[in-house]
Amino acid sequence: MKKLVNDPRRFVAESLAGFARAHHDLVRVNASPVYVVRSTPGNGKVAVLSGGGSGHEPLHAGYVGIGMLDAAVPGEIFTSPTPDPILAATREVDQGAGVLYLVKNYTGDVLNFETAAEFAAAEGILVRTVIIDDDVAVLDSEFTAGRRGVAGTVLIEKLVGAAAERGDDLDSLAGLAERLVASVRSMGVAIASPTVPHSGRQSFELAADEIEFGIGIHGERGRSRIGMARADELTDLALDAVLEDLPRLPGERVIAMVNGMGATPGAELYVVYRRMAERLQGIGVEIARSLVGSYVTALDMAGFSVTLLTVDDGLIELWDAPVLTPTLRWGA
Amino acid sequence: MKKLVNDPRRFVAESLAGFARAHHDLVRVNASPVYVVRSTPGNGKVAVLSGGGSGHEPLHAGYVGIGMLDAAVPGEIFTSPTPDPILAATREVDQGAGVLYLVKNYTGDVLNFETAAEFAAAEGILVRTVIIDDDVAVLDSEFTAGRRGVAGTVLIEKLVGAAAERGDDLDSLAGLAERLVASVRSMGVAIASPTVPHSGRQSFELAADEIEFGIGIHGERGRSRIGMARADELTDLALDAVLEDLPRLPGERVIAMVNGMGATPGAELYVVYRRMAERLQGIGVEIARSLVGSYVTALDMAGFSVTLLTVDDGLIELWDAPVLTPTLRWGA
Amino acid sequence: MILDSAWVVAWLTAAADAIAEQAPTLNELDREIGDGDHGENMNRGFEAVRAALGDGAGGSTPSEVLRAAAMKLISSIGGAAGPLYGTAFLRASDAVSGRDELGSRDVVELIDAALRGIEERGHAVPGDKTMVDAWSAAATAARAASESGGDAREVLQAAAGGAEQGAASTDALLPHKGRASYLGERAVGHRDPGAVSTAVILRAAAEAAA
Amino acid sequence: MILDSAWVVAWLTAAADAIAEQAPTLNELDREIGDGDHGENMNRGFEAVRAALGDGAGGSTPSEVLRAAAMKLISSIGGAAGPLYGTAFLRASDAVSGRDELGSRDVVELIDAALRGIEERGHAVPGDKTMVDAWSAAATAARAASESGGDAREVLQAAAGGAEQGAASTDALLPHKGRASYLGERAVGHRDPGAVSTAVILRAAAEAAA
Ligand SMILES: Nc1ncnc2c1ncn2[C@@H]1O[C@H](COP(=O)(O)OP(=O)(O)O)[C@@H](O)[C@H]1O
Ligand SMILES: Nc1ncnc2c1ncn2[C@@H]1O[C@H](COP(=O)(O)OP(=O)(O)O)[C@@H](O)[C@H]1O
Ligand SMILES: [Mg+2]
Ligand SMILES: [Mg+2]
Ligand SMILES: [Mg+2]
Ligand SMILES: [Mg+2]
Repeated sequence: MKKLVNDPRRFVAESLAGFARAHHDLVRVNASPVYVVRSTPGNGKVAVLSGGGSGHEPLHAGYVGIGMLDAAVPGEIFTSPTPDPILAATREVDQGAGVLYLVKNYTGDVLNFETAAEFAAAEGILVRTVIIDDDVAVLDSEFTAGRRGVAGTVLIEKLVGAAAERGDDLDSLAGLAERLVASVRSMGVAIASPTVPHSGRQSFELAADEIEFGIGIHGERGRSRIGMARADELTDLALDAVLEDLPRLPGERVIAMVNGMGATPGAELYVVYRRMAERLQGIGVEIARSLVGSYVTALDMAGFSVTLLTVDDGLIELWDAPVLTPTLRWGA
Repeated sequence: MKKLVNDPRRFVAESLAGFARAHHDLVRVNASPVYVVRSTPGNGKVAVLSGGGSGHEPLHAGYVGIGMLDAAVPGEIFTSPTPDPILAATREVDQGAGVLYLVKNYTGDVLNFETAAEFAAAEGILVRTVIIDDDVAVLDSEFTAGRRGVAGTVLIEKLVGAAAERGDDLDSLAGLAERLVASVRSMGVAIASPTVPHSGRQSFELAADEIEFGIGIHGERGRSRIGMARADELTDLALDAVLEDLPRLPGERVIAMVNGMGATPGAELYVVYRRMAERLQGIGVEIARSLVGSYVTALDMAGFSVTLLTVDDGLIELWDAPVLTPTLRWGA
Repeated sequence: MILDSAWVVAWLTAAADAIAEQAPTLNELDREIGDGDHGENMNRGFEAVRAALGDGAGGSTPSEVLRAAAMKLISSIGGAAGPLYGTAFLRASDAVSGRDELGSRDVVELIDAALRGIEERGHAVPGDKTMVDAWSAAATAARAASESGGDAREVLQAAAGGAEQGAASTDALLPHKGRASYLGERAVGHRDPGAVSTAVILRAAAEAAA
Repeated sequence: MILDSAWVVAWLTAAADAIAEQAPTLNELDREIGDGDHGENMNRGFEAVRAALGDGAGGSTPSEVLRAAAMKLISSIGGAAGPLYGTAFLRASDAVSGRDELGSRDVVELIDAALRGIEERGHAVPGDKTMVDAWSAAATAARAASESGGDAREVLQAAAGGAEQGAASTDALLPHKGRASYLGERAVGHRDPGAVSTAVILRAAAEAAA
């Protein structure tokens, strides 16, 4: 598939440069080392920092701003950032109250953020790290690297960011993030492969009637390759996998998300959301809030993921709290 | 390309059903005849109504809400709605102050809205219609159907919607819309064809090294087929076409938009925006406000368009005015 | 068969059958120089007409049936073709109002009225590469057949033949109206889908009378 | 050639050349069971090392050059391989600190230390289908060569051969660490990219000593 790029090796830098120009009112992009911080530092609050490989836009830079992330550290395409930019961003956003790292569970991200955290601690900066692993496609066993962090990350960044804006301290924010990780699940489907700019090759080849079920957000192949099916069937497959795994009670409330993988138009995502909403209504689960759109992508992969996060009044309050970022905006 | 659909003939209806469920706080979707209205009617204000074929989501339904559209009337995929739903929506949103139709310049839209306007007038409803034709790819001559209405439509809907919310009367809103039409220009490029659901066929075939330059938003072939080029070159081609045609003075301010065609990831759009911003800076045109994202699409077409709208303080004030719709939200 | 209201019903039913069969071809022609939906649109419209006729809508005179069909077409086709065909059938209805049976001159007037209606709504003239090319060729052929003493059935045959020639003539034309006009030269060599659907509809009229 | 700091520089330079040449292969292996960037990542890392050495960074002892390289790798590779190779070279640096020239036993300790560093950072064990399989096979072969009286150059040859066998052995393995573990059975039959890059790097070490 063709791309709007110049030099593939400059893709991340050039895209960020455009992002910086378009959103200079909300964010500042540091060119070297590369990281993104909100233009108006929250005073005295705990800083919330996330990051990871690029190619998942608007994650994470699009969520930097008031009420969400204080900093995002983007790596190369699908490659965790190195410790240096993480450390530099940590120094810039720390206001003495400490920094919370929200890290998606990939070996590269875990190891690089771990290293950065060690350096930061050595400099006397309080750092807590919470690992996000919401992807039910992966078996959570000692025989895997564990579950991946995928679309649920956005929900956690929004809720934790709101609590930080409210003034919660580092330990309670880490505790909140851990509770959220325990109550969010996602499952994804790819109907077309992404193409990594530097290779120009598709990450996997799919026949016209094939899809990858249980994919991550890096063009990894999925849990299995199955036949293309109607939107409702694909939705059911993904939703059932999430429901099976999500600890929940009937009559409970969720934030429901249908996420597009990058090349899937919004109109198709609403077809998926329609089915999911009907299904949830059928089993007595109330959708308290919803998010439908391409929020955590894999370059130009086509497909979707569904995410459910169980919530209570307190979490809904945090969800409705003002957020002012390039991607999510309400109440502000 | 594969799609998330069930029965292609139910695609529009099912997508709208999902949209309605996701945004019931902001909009109400009438199932038959099909139209979308804001859930909280503006009291006594002039109603702003738009519509056209589906397949351009989030246009127009995504812009229904406070400070933008009072109603959107979606037709079948790439097919203007018939007069009935337009008339029904007109009746529902009219509050005595009249209804302004914002119509993209396509024969089908023009004729069907014209017919609806005649019926509405016969019922004593004040209706004014303004035709939007911002696409510079088409020669504006008596030997064509005239220029198409494309991405600039969103900017006009936002600004006119804000003026209507402010309480402007029907004639001044029509006058504002006409001034805006005169000061907005767009140009688009397709790097991959869309696929119309009911045919399942690509609208045009492109070789790996070919693109369509000067496309509309219905999978029509463009002004010419040219070789694939770097993002900066494609941006220059589109931007130059816009600049050549836009009546403007050096040192003036614009709202600059980079629009995605449906299957193009945001990260690529920022690469285009970066180039456009540098070019405009170079010729002393100030970007007062910007919009980068997939706002006016052509199903799953890949590509982009650039739009410039010249603005003054008054228009910037309207741009910054509160808007609360499923797609655009700020200040509210 | 005499050209009474039953003939109009037979015509519209035959047209619905033919359009359903030709829909993929019409989509394909429209895909080449438009947006690929003309067959879809026409099929939706004529199926709506078929359903209405089935529900006994229509009426006792050709004019009433034509008016009922026009209303259905306007409310179900959409796009450019909807208002254009709707206006065509409305004007055709007016042209033959009051008559229970149509003679050859009535058929000529029916087609003339439809043509004028489309020209007024769409501001297209013959040569613009639109359905007008098919309608105007049909009108000319119909008038000639009638003036040379042809009966109503022969006039309809002539109209159908004229429409088919008019449609074929659009291949060479540069488009000046509708979506095709966006393509300019790139549209030359392609046949206008609306002109083809017009030929399909008028051929159905002739066959319904045979 | 004696194994002094000049040898380490020659090794890292040869490794940078070999990685640059093998980058597409490494990307391709990673595309099959990972995310397709391993060659890209390693190439970025070793080009950074090459540049640093060019700027006269490094130092007068093998340990100092290895430490400088480790820092560059950590700050430029990213992903999983960055911290792992970074740790490997840091530990290797510690293992030979203070020495100006390395003998066969030093080489064995250097490789052992690198292996232990990777195992501690990544919690992988031999058989998990990771670079650990290449490093551990290299360490075993190096120790055997040294114990049977091989000189430093022979030990490096043995290590390189062992790493290559270790990499090949990953084909049959079920992955338990890294991205490949997401695929489970689907990854069997594919070679682990990190194990291959390890073999490339150790082969460069042997050639630089030849
Ligand atoms: N201004 C016009 N006058 C007459 N016929 C027109 C005009 N514009 C379009 N048409 C006819 O309409 C046809 C296209 O119809 P259709 O595809 O259903 O609508 P749309 O172009 O809105 O998709 C064209 O092939 C042409 O024959
Ligand atoms: N836990 C681990 N222990 C040892 N090696 C690992 C571990 N996880 C991954 N690796 C190695 O890293 C390689 C992948 O590196 P690379 O592709 O650069 O990073 P990423 O997986 O982040 O894209 C794998 O082939 C494997 O050899
Ligand atoms: Mg990677
Ligand atoms: Mg159409
Ligand atoms: Mg059409
Ligand atoms: Mg990799």
